[in-house]
Amino acid sequence: MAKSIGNALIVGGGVAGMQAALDIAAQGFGVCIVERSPSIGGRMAMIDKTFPTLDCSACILTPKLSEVLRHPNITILTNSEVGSVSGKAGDYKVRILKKARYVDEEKCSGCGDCATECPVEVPSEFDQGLGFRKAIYVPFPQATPNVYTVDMDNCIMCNRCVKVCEREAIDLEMVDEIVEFDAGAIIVATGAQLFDVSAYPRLGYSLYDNVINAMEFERLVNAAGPTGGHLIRLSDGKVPMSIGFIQCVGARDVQKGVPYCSRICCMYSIKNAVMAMEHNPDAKVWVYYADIRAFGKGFEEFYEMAKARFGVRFLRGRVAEVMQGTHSGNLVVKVEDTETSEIRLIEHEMVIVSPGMIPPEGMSKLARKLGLPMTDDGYIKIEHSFFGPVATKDPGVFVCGMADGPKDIPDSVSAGSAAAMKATIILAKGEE
Amino acid sequence: MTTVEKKEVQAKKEWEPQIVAFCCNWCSYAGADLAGTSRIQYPPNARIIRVNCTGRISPEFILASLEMGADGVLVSGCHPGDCHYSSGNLKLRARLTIMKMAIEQAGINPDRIRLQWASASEAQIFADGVTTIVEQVRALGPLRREWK
Amino acid sequence: MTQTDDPRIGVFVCHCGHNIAGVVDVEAVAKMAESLPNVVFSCDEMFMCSDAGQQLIRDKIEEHNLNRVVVASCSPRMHEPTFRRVVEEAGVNRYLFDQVNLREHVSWCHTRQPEAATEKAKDLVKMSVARARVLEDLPIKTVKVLATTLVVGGGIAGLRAALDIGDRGFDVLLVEKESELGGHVAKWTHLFPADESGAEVIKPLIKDVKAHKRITTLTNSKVIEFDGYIGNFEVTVENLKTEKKQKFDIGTVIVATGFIPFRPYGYFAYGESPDIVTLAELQELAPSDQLLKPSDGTPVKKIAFIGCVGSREPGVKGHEHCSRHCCAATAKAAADLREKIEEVLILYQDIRTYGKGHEEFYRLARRRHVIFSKFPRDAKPVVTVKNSEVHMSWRDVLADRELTFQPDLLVLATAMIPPEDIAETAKMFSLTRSGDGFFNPEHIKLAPLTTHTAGVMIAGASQAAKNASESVIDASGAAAKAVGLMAKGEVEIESTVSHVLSELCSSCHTCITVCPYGAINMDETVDPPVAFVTEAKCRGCGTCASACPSSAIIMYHSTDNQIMTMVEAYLCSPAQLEGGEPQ
Amino acid sequence: MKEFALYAGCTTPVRLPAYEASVTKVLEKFGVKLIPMKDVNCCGAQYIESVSYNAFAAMSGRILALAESMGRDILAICGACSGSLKIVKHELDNNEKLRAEVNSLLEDEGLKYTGTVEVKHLLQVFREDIGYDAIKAAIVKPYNGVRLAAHYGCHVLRPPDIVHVDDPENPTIIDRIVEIAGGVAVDYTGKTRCCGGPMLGIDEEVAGKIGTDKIDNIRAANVDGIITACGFCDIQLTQVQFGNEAEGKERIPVLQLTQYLGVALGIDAEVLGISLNKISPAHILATQ
Repeated sequence: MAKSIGNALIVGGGVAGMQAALDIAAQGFGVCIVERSPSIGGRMAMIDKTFPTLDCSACILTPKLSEVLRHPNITILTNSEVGSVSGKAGDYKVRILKKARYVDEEKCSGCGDCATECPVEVPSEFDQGLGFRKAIYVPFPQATPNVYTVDMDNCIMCNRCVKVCEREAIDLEMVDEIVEFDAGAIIVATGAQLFDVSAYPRLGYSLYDNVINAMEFERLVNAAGPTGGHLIRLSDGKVPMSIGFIQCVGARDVQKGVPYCSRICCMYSIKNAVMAMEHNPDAKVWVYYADIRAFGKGFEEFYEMAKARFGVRFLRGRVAEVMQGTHSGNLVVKVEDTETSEIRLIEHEMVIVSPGMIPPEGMSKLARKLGLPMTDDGYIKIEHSFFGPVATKDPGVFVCGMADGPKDIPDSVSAGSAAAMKATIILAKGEE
Repeated sequence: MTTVEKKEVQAKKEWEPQIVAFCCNWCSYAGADLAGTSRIQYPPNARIIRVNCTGRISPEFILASLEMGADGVLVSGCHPGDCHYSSGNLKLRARLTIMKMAIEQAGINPDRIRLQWASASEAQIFADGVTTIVEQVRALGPLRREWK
Repeated sequence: MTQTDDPRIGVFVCHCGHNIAGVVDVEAVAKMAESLPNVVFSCDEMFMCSDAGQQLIRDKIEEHNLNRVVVASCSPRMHEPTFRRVVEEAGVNRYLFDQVNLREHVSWCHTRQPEAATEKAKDLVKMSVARARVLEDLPIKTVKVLATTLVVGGGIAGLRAALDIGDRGFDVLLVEKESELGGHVAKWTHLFPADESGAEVIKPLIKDVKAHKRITTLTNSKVIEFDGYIGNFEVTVENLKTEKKQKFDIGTVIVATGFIPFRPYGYFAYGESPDIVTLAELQELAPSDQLLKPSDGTPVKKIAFIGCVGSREPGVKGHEHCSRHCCAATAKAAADLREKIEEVLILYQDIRTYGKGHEEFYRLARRRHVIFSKFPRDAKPVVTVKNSEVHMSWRDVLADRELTFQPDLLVLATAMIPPEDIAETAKMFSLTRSGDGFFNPEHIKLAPLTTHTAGVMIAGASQAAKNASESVIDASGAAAKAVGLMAKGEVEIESTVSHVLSELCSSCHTCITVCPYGAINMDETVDPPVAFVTEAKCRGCGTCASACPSSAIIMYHSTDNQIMTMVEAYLCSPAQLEGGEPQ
Repeated sequence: MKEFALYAGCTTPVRLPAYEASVTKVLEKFGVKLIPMKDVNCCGAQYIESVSYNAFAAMSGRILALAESMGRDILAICGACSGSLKIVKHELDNNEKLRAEVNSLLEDEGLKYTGTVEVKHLLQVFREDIGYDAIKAAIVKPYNGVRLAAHYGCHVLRPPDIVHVDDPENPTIIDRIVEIAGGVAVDYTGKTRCCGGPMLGIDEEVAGKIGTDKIDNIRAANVDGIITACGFCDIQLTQVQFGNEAEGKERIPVLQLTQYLGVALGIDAEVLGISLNKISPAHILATQ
């Protein structure tokens, strides 16, 4: 491997950021990934299966995770945020706030003795609050780096973990650090977050136990999830025999400030509908949609398969309301079937609301630090659709993945590689 | 019923066709993968052996499989013209045509051997092919009987 | 080949969460494996591919001094490289690893037959262990990567890829079969989501490419021969006009051969009236202030679009896919035209304005009173031409009414389909194609730009229907892949090649006739001459090994013995294997 | 002291005098003075609007112009009225052609709409001009545990980017005031659905169905009463409980927010016109 001759900073360790890192590192440049959470992997690590070929997400992502971890040119800073950025293309000075994780990354072997000992159980963010984790934890089994983190908000300072750790890796006195880093190019790969669907009270999310969002569904059907992969209702543990998926929630809605299409919801819901039938072939599964946007490679074919082979029912209509009966916990979806002009009331035992995507928390703050303009929708503004689809106003800063707008996995990966290409052109200039 | 007859009845009841399946890495093995990811269900009787190209499959492999007790052999490769190695599948097809004639002369029903083309995207064709050979062989009964 | 010590095999059975363990009794499989000959360790584990799983393998190799590893998990097409690397890190040659596919080939396709699935899983593990016993280590070979990329296709993707690679400091050979660079985009009057014309976008790219000192452009040219292997390809390019042929040595390839717009004969009376055109043809109409009827040159007052022409047709080979760009392109064209045309109608199935700014066009079109009418999936609109007038009738799903319209111009938004010569291109570069007819990427999600032919990348619409902006992103991404290989300067290659045992060779030349790569020649220096393999040219198909009448050819990692021992392990009971009689 | 021109509309003074009275009394407690508008007309909501938009705009425009001539902002207490006035104001402010047309019609009376007037619905006054803290501080006779269902009314809340009252999908003003006064705000199915009132003049059967459905959903939530802040909704939700459909079912009293709050502020129930309510809310008042 050639010696590192220039460095790139990548903000965000999701699949786009990881791809960008790998492609830059492959050319011999140094890469530093700054990731806010305790592990890289991003949203993709949370999802169960991926469309359109139903590969399990962990299965295809895990090798990438270890590839990134093991690459000699890549440094991963988790639990970290960009503090400040100065300089210009080819020569940025970046200050990174590395938050104390209270566990020495060099010493921790990820054995988990500490978590077994920890008496504090809190809802797991990774499991969307459906499962539990300890106050010292790794977010998910394949977490990378496989290093534990103390959640100080919930730590009761009992010191049991400190005592049990044979490697003496835990230090509850640890303080935040500032890491300085010189970068020739910067790639913003911060991803996006789910729209909070409780903004639509008429759809019953957060009001009724059996109305969940799509990411919660992902965790429910995931073998490593809180139910061990059993698709059951959270209210009573019953296996739902009738399931409804509601589309375009927090997407294509001018009123809610999300006028754009979130691009992935149609497909992930078709995939989720297929997975629901896979878990329970006798279930009746409905998808309520406005337009089915199966536009990517193999997507339309997958949509057809969901209809023809799995028998998923698709009803065109925006759901007016989700109501709950008093006793059974069952839900009634009120919707106009616009293809027959009928108002229908369809009973479900579980309803999954499919949220659109919105820019991640702190996006505007990061954009300010980097001096980047944003779109009206709150994403990083790209320079030009054709001349610079991964470029920004700053010639040394590039963008990929969902940071400039919703994208599915293949498009995020392509954009990650593209951003890497552009970054290395800058880095190579420094080399000359 | 004699004990032997009983045994035969018993054997018949429990008998399930044993199929050796040779698949090329590029088309059919990938097609079988896609059948899995697409959750297409097919009979569990076949055991896939991955080879780089169907052109790698020597007639001896098939004869030896039958000799060792396979009830049927499935060979699945890329469509003519789509071979990752240009033409290995065509060479296999030529060999197989002759070999089928030979085994028929030896008293073995050539329907025990199935050659199919299934591309990486043709999961259903792959799965249907497995179903077909299993049913074909099931109708013929265990190969050992034909030897008698 | 080095002789390896007595096999000490470790078997690792993966639960893959619920994916395998939910159907297959993985514990029973692991337990069974323990009893197999030469297996000194066997276990089952939640996720073998996780860091913990990988560490387990490394630990057990050390602890039990394993020299063969079998992992029973998912498809080797995904994870073989992962596990090969893991065993290698623990000092075991990568070719002494074997993977069993319990997920794609067992649990996922026999979900409702757990017992039979478990039996199958056991058989497959037995077979793999048997194979592992006879695996041999092979040397790890690296080859140099020449610092030149061949870019095939001078459309927007090819131009972008060429520029990026050139800007990064590597040489590019750009081959375009037309006389001009620019592809389809150059011809288009409307591009979305920006407001430029195609020419405005393409011209600067062409200018930069032509001026670039690292880019050699060959127009009117076609790659006619392609040979060699990753890092060291030999290509022959023919000038279609002069028929002059030139040979080039290159390191990496980007195939950006694009698409062609489907010409929908047989659909909606296309071809029966000059006033029925495709969206591509509309884009190429001579620019003028007023859109004129092609038939008589009068201004178009009523225009209609029909979407999904030749796209989204289940069961119609090559037309099942969504063509991705048409909805937004149609919405944009309709919104623009509505400024000057009284009635603009769009017939659609679903409006797929998914991308950045697309939904805005759709809303803009609606705001400008473009009429959108949804037709049923199973009853497409009927178009007839009577007295040179275009008549349309269809059922509007949302109003539940039969409607008719007589547009002055009917525009068919047709599918993106592969160019006619794609089969030839696929064959040349050993690429596979998916159901949509376009090239298959190495992995549809995580490796969308690389292919199964090492060193050959795909970009733009050669991979699938996509719009210009997406093609540009792909192009830069594919360029990164090519540069990654070239910057490193060398790459590891597979050692799975064939080898002639000269003492067994009967000089019959059969192998030479079957080898598709000309990798086998006769060594005339000995008498009688014997065959020998040029390893760099051998791609490991093994056709020669099965063709050799003298069994003189060994296909490394896929020897007769390595294959037959698997059959044996499946069909023969342990007693038989020990020499007993069949029961 | 804040002052508003009170636009009571045409239905409220005739059919719900108690509402107007209670609004005046309660706002007085908080130092908000209401000056009744003289010689006002109907706002033209829905019925005129559906026949002639310009006539509707002129009707609401005249009310706006009258308030401008009084130099006061408008307080509207009916959902339909506040909705019409706000929408027409929005149109007149953004559509010069319409504004010129309306002003030419108003010219005969010497009126002119200039755009200076603001329109508020009662709920806005509670939230913006008085504030929850002031309301809390003024409570002298809190309720104890009475379960109440809030009904906001469509035109009070929609369209949100024009009326600016509350989140139409998750409105909270009434609920908060209910709780401040010691009641329990109860959510129920279809909380933000229409009462059916505006349909009355078009299709009584449909209006009845919508209203009955609303009452059934409220009843399922097991409440003691319904609180509204719209005259039209009040009338509709009350009358659907007297039809044939409702026979044999226990009636749920409908109270105006100002009546409910007024009692907690120590205002005499009689002054608030509670005895005029068609369904007696006695058991609600008994919880104090």
